Amino acid sequence: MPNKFKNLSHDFPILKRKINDEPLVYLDNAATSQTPNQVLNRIGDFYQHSNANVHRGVYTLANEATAAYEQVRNQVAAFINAPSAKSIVYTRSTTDSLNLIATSFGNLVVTQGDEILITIMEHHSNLIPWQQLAKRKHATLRYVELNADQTLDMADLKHKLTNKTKLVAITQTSNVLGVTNPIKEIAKLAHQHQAYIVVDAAQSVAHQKVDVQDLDADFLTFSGHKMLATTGIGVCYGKPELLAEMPPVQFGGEMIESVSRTNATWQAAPWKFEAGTPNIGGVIGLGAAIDYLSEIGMAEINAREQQLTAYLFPKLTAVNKLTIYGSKEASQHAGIISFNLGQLHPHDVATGLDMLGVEVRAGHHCAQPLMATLGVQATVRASLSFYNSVEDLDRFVQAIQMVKEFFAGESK
Amino acid sequence: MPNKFKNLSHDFPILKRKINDEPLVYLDNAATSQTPNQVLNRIGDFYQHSNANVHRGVYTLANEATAAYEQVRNQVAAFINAPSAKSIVYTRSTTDSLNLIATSFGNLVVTQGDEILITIMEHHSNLIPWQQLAKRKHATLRYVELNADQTLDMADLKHKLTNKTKLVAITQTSNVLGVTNPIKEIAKLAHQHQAYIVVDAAQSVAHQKVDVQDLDADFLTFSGHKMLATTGIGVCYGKPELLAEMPPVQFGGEMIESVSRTNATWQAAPWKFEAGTPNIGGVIGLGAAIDYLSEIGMAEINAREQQLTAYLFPKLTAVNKLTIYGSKEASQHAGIISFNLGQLHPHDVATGLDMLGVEVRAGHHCAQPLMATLGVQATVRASLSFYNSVEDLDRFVQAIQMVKEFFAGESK
Amino acid sequence: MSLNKLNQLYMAVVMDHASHPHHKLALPDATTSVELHNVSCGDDIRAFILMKDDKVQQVSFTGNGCTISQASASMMTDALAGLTKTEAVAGCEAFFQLVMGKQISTKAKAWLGDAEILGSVAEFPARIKCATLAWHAAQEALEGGN
Amino acid sequence: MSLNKLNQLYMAVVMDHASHPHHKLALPDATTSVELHNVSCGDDIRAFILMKDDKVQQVSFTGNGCTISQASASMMTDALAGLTKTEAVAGCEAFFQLVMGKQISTKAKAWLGDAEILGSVAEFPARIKCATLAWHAAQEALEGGN
Ligand SMILES: Cc1ncc(COP(=O)(O)O)c(C=O)c1O
Ligand SMILES: Cc1ncc(COP(=O)(O)O)c(C=O)c1O
Repeated sequence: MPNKFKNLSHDFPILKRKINDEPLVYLDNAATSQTPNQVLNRIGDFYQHSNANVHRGVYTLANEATAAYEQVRNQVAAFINAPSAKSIVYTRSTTDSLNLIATSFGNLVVTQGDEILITIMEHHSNLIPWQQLAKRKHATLRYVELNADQTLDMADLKHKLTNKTKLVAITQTSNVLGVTNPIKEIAKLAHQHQAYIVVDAAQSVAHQKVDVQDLDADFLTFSGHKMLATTGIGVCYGKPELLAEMPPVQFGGEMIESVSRTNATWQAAPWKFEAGTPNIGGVIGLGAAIDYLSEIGMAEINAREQQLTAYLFPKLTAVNKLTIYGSKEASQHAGIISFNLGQLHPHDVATGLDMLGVEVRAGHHCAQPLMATLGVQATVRASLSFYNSVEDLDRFVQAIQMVKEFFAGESK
Repeated sequence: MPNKFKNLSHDFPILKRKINDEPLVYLDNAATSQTPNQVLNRIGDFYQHSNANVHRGVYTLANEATAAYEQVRNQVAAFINAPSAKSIVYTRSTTDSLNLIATSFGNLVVTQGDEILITIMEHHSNLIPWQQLAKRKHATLRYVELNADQTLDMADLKHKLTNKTKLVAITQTSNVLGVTNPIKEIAKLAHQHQAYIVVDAAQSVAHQKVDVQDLDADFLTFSGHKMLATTGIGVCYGKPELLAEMPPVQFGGEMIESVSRTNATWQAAPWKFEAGTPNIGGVIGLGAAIDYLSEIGMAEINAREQQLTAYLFPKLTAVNKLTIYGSKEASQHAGIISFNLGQLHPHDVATGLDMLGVEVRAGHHCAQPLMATLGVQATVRASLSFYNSVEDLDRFVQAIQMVKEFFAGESK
Repeated sequence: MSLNKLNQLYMAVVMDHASHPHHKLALPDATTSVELHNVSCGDDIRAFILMKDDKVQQVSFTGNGCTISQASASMMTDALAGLTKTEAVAGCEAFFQLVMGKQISTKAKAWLGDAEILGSVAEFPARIKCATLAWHAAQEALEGGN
Repeated sequence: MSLNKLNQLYMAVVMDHASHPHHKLALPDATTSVELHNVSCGDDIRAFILMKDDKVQQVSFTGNGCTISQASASMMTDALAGLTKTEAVAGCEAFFQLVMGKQISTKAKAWLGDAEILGSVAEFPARIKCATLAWHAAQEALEGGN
């Protein structure tokens, strides 16, 4: 592995932490990524030297803060190859972004009898907003199902994508199955049917190069906290002509053009969607996170994570009674592996692993309809990042064996 | 002045900064407060040692993060004397909080023909959401006007508050006039008419002790970034029985109880309002900010700011052609003084002051209807915090004189 | 690397209750029943309470979950049966105290029976929700659930 | 403490234009006019353009604002009158470049006239919006505003 990935615990001090007297093996990167010092320092610097509210003052500090805030918009646009910084709306999170789209754009374009097409592998954040929209508008929510190998059934998608479909909302990478869906192809199909496509890139944007123009996504959403930035900052990319049509959903300072007692008019996008004081520090951190990722390079990060997955996958499949969900191919897992261990409940497994310093998630991963389809209540999920090491993975596999043995002993 | 207020630039390093080669005199505290190292360090520690997503994992790190996140809810409740931590909803900002109330609660209780009563001194964030609600519901938005001395006209309020009034939304302290309104009395009047009261405490909560039970506020909102915490975190307090009735406005992870293909049920308040990954770092910082404020004590902070205001006020009134908006009494200004200098445009004044290191705001302060009532397009506004010094105020007054002379010379 | 500490949590009696839970069935003639979800894993427990006069005559549960939640539900059905309504509500309260590592009275210990052993959950704070799910459901049912 | 640097911004010619702005009036027979707001201070400027064939025959403005926005609007009305539509649009563009501290061509300088002096705004980045408001309005009007 290239040197770039050595000694990353200098940048990520949490990786040196002990958990229950064992070295931390952090394998819940799909829930949230760790935050490098470079990001924290950039934010700290901002508050210690240039903190002021944005878009408000004509004084030097305010101008510096505003320039920094808007400069990151250019960075984000470049990071996902958006046509213009004006197509980048800052939000709180992927969830906030998806709700913005479902409320503002959804209310605008979806009417009674229309269909909204999502997939059965969606995170609740890319599911309930559409379920609610369908209820509000008396539209129909349809689900694309899985193939036998638990990847997306493209035949089913083609079958369900019709001229009744107003909108397709789909995750680029599943947070449970780890599979990456062929967004570009799906966007093309959607557009052939005059449907719009909303892409949930929460699990992809930190792990592969995402190019909104190449994908031809109408909207694309992600969260800073899953890409090395802090919590509380997210992005909603929208095609400029769509953002232009959309009404704001929150009202207040910053987003207005002019206000009278009886009426108000809005600024242009993206500002009309950013009511009130935004998460300025979060934006500054997002810029630093993009710098960090870009310095390594998204292609190298992707290759590194593929390598780690390829290393781990056969070790897991070799564990007796361990069931992996999703594809049988390591290369289809983008660093995310959900599994169960015999009849053991995922909570019990996760507690055992936690005793050994290994932090994985156990639960429904905010994907209950998918759990029902997989025929389980919950799973254990390990998810990697480029800063994980081979030793992490070895400890993880060893810990699984120990947990298995522990419960085999106990249940005798 | 007590020693507590000496050497605060240790805690607030930005105060040592130079602006245009002059020492920074930061007098835009009403727009955003500066952030002490104690807050930044607490946030940094969190990311360096305990970062994980909340309410998701059963492992040690996740549990630590969740406990820290929920512990701050108790702190916030204690800070405003809320009856229970469950009455504290985390939001992005005051603006986000007010929009939540207007959308969720407003849609629930306001119907055609009802009246919503606000005041002419409201910030756009406590104005446009109600203007929009009134439009949606065919309700009437009414404004309480000002007395001759530009304080709230309580007679007008009593006149306009009738049994038709469903909801009163009012700021505790005006961000332009600096006046603090008699919320407790207004809440009592509102409740006598079976109206609800929403209090915008953005400008009060960092400057005086706020007690939601004593005020008998139905809702009370504020922003972390105006009380030493970072941007991107806000609070919406609501009486538990009201929050219980209110539907969520955003949907996704974390806020659900259970999700099927066709339906979803929600958690109880406050969690049903916190969809998706929240601003965990922001919450941690909010806890540190409350600790910082509490350590000094809200009564002492208030006294200090009153002293500073009392020192500054007569020096400003003594400047020829300087018009102060709002009360003629320093004690009615809570550290906020808006003014104009003869016919000079506020932007020109602010640029002049900025050249001398003095950072004040010039503009409409997100209160255009108030500006219209005051008969101006914009004002200059200086706003203090306890960490400002007497020297800051002296420099400010001297700078005003210099700016005045400069433009007097130029316009000859 | 060792899992010794886990023995505190997964003691024989806990594993026993989990693999052979007591009163795991629906009570069709229950006075009240309440279903609660563990929102992070999707586990659900429904507690059924059959009251006679002021006495808890029968308690049962249905639903799936981890070892801790199943064992705890099983112990709960043993513990609450036979108590008065007031005692049973107080018993639930005592259980919440116990798993948060607080001291509880001798009387409460008597009510809890086997369940006292779950005091060890206090060392595993992330699992408190698993342990208390059934008891919260029971308490709500006692207080007049649907 | 000194305000020397301010002289760069508030030069005599700027103060002159601000206190006696040229063409500050509505053109009732304007081909197009566009109003824009400076959202931070509430200032507004409406630019009126009267085209004849492909020539900008008359330019004017209304609205209130600070010294910089008034002076800049006044200079704008002088600068754009007489240019072709393409030249006028390019003139606005050149002005935006100028106030951001970029070099502009000699031809563009000729178009801008007095307005060239506002290049000094580049030193006061917070005031760029004030300086460009009228020119943005004019550009939108030239491009077919309402
Ligand atoms: C695929 C997917 N979509 C959406 C989300 C929601 O992201 P957030 O919680 O940051 O809003 C997540 C993260 O949990 C996710 O994995
Ligand atoms: C009185 C008042 N209300 C509301 C707000 C809006 O606060 P925020 O921008 O943090 O949402 C402000 C701050 O600008 C304010 O001064």
